[in-house]
Amino acid sequence: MPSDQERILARAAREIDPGQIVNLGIGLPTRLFHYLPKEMEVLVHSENGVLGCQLLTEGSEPDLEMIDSGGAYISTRPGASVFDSALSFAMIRRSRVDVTFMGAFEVDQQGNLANWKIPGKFSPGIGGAMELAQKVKKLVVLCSHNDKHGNPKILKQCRLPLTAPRCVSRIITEKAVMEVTETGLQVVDIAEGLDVDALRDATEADLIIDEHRLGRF
Amino acid sequence: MPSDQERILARAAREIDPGQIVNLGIGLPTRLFHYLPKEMEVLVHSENGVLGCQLLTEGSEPDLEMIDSGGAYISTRPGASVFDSALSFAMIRRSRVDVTFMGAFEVDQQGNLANWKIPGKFSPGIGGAMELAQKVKKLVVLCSHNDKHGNPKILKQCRLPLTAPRCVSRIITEKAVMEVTETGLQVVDIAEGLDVDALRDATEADLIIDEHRLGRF
Amino acid sequence: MTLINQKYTSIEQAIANIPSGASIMIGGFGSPGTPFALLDELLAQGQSGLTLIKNDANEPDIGIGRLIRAGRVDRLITSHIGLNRVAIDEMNQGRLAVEMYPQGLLAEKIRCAGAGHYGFLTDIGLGTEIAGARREIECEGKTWAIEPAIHAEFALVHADLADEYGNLVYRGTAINFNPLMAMAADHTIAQAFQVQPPGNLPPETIHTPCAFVSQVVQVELASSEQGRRAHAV
Amino acid sequence: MTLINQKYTSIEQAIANIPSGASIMIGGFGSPGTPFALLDELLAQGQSGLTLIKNDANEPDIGIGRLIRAGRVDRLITSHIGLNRVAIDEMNQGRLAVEMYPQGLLAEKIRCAGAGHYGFLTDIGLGTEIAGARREIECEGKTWAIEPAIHAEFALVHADLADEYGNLVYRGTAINFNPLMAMAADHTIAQAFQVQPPGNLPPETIHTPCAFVSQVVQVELASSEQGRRAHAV
Repeated sequence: MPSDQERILARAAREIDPGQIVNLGIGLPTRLFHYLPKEMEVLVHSENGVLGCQLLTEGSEPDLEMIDSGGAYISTRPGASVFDSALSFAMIRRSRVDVTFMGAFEVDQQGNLANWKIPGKFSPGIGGAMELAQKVKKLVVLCSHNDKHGNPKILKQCRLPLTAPRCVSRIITEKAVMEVTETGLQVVDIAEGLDVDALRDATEADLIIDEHRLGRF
Repeated sequence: MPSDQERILARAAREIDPGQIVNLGIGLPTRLFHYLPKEMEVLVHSENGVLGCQLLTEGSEPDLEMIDSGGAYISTRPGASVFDSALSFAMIRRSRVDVTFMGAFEVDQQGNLANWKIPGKFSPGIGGAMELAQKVKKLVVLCSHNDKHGNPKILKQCRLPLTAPRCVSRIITEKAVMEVTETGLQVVDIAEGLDVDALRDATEADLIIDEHRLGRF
Repeated sequence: MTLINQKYTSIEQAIANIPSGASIMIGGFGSPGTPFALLDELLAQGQSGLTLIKNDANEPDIGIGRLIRAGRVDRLITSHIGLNRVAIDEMNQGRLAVEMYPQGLLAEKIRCAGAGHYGFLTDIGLGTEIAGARREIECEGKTWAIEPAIHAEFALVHADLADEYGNLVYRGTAINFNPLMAMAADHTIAQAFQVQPPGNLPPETIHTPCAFVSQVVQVELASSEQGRRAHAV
Repeated sequence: MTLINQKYTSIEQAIANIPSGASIMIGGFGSPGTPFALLDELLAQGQSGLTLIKNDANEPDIGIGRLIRAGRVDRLITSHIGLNRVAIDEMNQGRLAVEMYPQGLLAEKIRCAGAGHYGFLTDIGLGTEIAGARREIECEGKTWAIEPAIHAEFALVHADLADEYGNLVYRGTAINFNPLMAMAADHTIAQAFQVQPPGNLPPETIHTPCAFVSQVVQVELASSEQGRRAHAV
C-alpha cells in the first residue's frame, strides 16, 4: 500500500501531459521527478534559470554549477537551456510555464494560497513563489489534507498572508483531488476506501461532491 | 593639403584614447574608422548590437550577418561581443560608451544638438541618436562649419527639434575645435591659416577665444 | 502554448495561423535578422490590414518593404525608415500610419512586454519634442516619463540555429530585436537555417529558450540573399 | 570607466577599491555563481558596515554567510534566506536589517538599474501584503505598482570564462543574477576560472560584454569547493 505522499505524487504525475513545461516547487513537488517517465518529453523549469532539468544519474559526479531552485544538484535533458534570473521570471510572468506544483500551509475554496509566511514564526522570504502562483496558468497544490495537529488546511478562507489570491487550479491531498471552480471546491477524486462524510469532516472548506462522477485514486 | 573632411577627421581621431569604447555615428563619423591605428586597443560600439567593430579587410567576403548601424558590412576585432538591442542601449544609457561622434544640422553654444528632423522636410525617425546624445559622457559633433548656402550651423540657440538638450562636449568643424563650457563656447583650436575674425564672421554663436592659448590644426 | 514536441512545422502552416489585421513584430536591424522567408510567405498568402512593429522598414524591394509596397500594412511602429523611400512616401501620403520611437526605447518597450510588465519609467527624451506626448510622474523629486510596453499577437524572428523544440541561437548582428520580440508576442514563429534534434545545442549558447517559441521552420540560406544586394560593401 | 586594457588585475587590488559602508551586489543563487574568492578576500580585507544585495544569504559558513556571521553586514536586500539560520537570527535580533522582495521582482529591479531606467510598473503582488508598501498608479483602467530600480556601487560576480578586457561567459545555473548585477553596479568586479587573451571567446557566446566590467581576476577552482560541501546530492 502506498504512503500518503506516494499516493499524492502518483496522482499528481497524471496532471502532466507530454510536451509541457512544468515547474516543481521545493519539498514534496520536487519528488515528482521520480514519477515522470524518462522518455517523456517534458521540460522541467527551475526558477534559478534552467529549463529541462532532470535527476542526476545515481553515482554520477555532480556538476557544481548545476542546481535546481531547491539547491539539489541536477543534470539536463536534450533540449535544455540555461539563462539569467530576469529571463527565468519573464518566462513565468509571460505564462510560458504550463503547470506548477507547490506545497501549502493553507489553501481555500476561492483558490487563495498561503505558503510562505507564518507571522512571528517563519518568514525567510517569498523567493519565487509569488510570481509562479500569480502567473502560471495551472497551479496544483500538493499537501497533506490536515496539519500535524489534525487541523484542516483546506479552508473556507486563508488566514495567513497570501502567496497570491485566486491562483490555485487544483488541490491534491492524500484524501482527495479538488478543483477550484467558479462555484466552489469541486471534489474530482476521493482516496480509495475513504467515504464522503469522512472527507467533509477533515475539511473546513465547503466541498461540492457529485457522488456519481467521483473518481478514486 | 587635406580636404575639409580630412582635416575634421584627423583632428577628431585625437579625441580617442587607447582603451576606450567609442561609437561612430552614421555619415562622416563612420569614416573615423580609417583614422584609428589597427593595433590601437579601442572597441567601436555600434548600436545595432556589436562592440568591437572594425573595417572589413579589402577583398574579403562579407559575413551577411555582420553590419554596423549604418548598414555597412563589418568585421570584428579581438575582444568583440555581439548582443541584442536592449543590451546595446543599456550600455548607452548606463554611460558605458566613453565617447560618441555625431553629425549635426545645428548645434548651439549651450551644447544643444539638432540632427534628426527638419519639420515638413525630413523626418525618417530618430533611430539611436537620442539616447546616445543624452547619455554618452563625451559627445563630439563633427560637421561643416556652415551649411551649403553658407549659413552658420554653430548657433546661439538651435531652431530645429532637439536630439537632446545640453549634450554636446565638443564641436569639430573644418574651421575650429570648440569646447562647450559653463560660460559658453570656448575655441580650443583654429584651422591653419584662418584668422579669428574670419571664424567669428562664419559663426552665429558667441565664441570665447583666448588667442594666447589657441591651438592650430 | 504549443507543446514542445509540436513546434517544428512547415512555413506554409506556420504563416497560415496569422489572420488579416494581425499585429506582428518583425526581427531585424536592416537585413541581418530579418526573417525574409517568413515575410515572403506572408506576402504570398495575402494577409492584409497588418500592424507591423520593426526597427526599420527594410528597403523598398525586400522584407517588409515588399509588404508596404503591396499595400498590406496599415500601421508601422518603428525607429527609423530612412532607407525606404516608398515607406516615407506612403507615410507622407497618409496611407501608412507610422509611429516612431527612439531606438533604445522601442527595444525596451518590446523587452518590457516580454518581461510581463505594464511599462517602465525613463528620463530619455525629457526636454525634446517627444516628451509632450507622454504621461509623466514625479519620483524622488525628479520627473520620469511612463513608457508603456508594446505587445503583439505574433512575432516573426530569424535565427541561425534552432532545435525542434524551438530553442534559438542567433549569430552576429542578426540578434538585434529578435530575442526581445520572441518574448513579447503571444505567438512567435521562428525561421532558422538549421533545425536540429533537441540536445544538439549547448544549453548556455541558447539565446531564446523554446518556451517563447510557438513554431519553428527551416529555411534556405538563399532567402537572405535578398538582403545582401541592398548593402554596399 | 576603466579602460579595456587596464581591467585584468589581482584580487587584492580589485577588492581594495571597496570602502567600508559600500553597497555591493553579489551574484549567485545558492552556491553556483557566488563569487566565493572575491567574498573571502573582502572578509580578509576587513571592510564593514556593508549593504549587500543577493538573492539569498548563502549558508552560515560560506560566501556572504561568513560576512554576516562576522558582523560586517548592516543591511541585506534579498529574496529568501531560509538556508541561513545565522542570518535569520541576526535579523530577528535586529542586528541585520533585511529587505525582502519576490525573487523575480528582485531580479527585475536589478535589471532595471542595469538598463538605466528609474523603475517599472508591475501587477505582481497586488492583493498580497507586499502591495501596501508600494506606490501605485492607474494606467488604462488598471492598477500597477511602481517598482524602483535597485542600484549598487559595486557588484561582485562569478564567471566561468573571461578575457582580459572583462568579457564574461557564465556556465550552467551559475548565470542567475550575475549578468544583471554586472550591469546594475557602478563598478563591477568579476572573478573567473580562466582569464584568456582578447579574441579567444566567440562574440556570440559572451553573456556580459566588457563594457560592464571594471575589473577581472582569475581564481582557482578550489574556492568554489566551499559551496559544494553545502549541498546534498
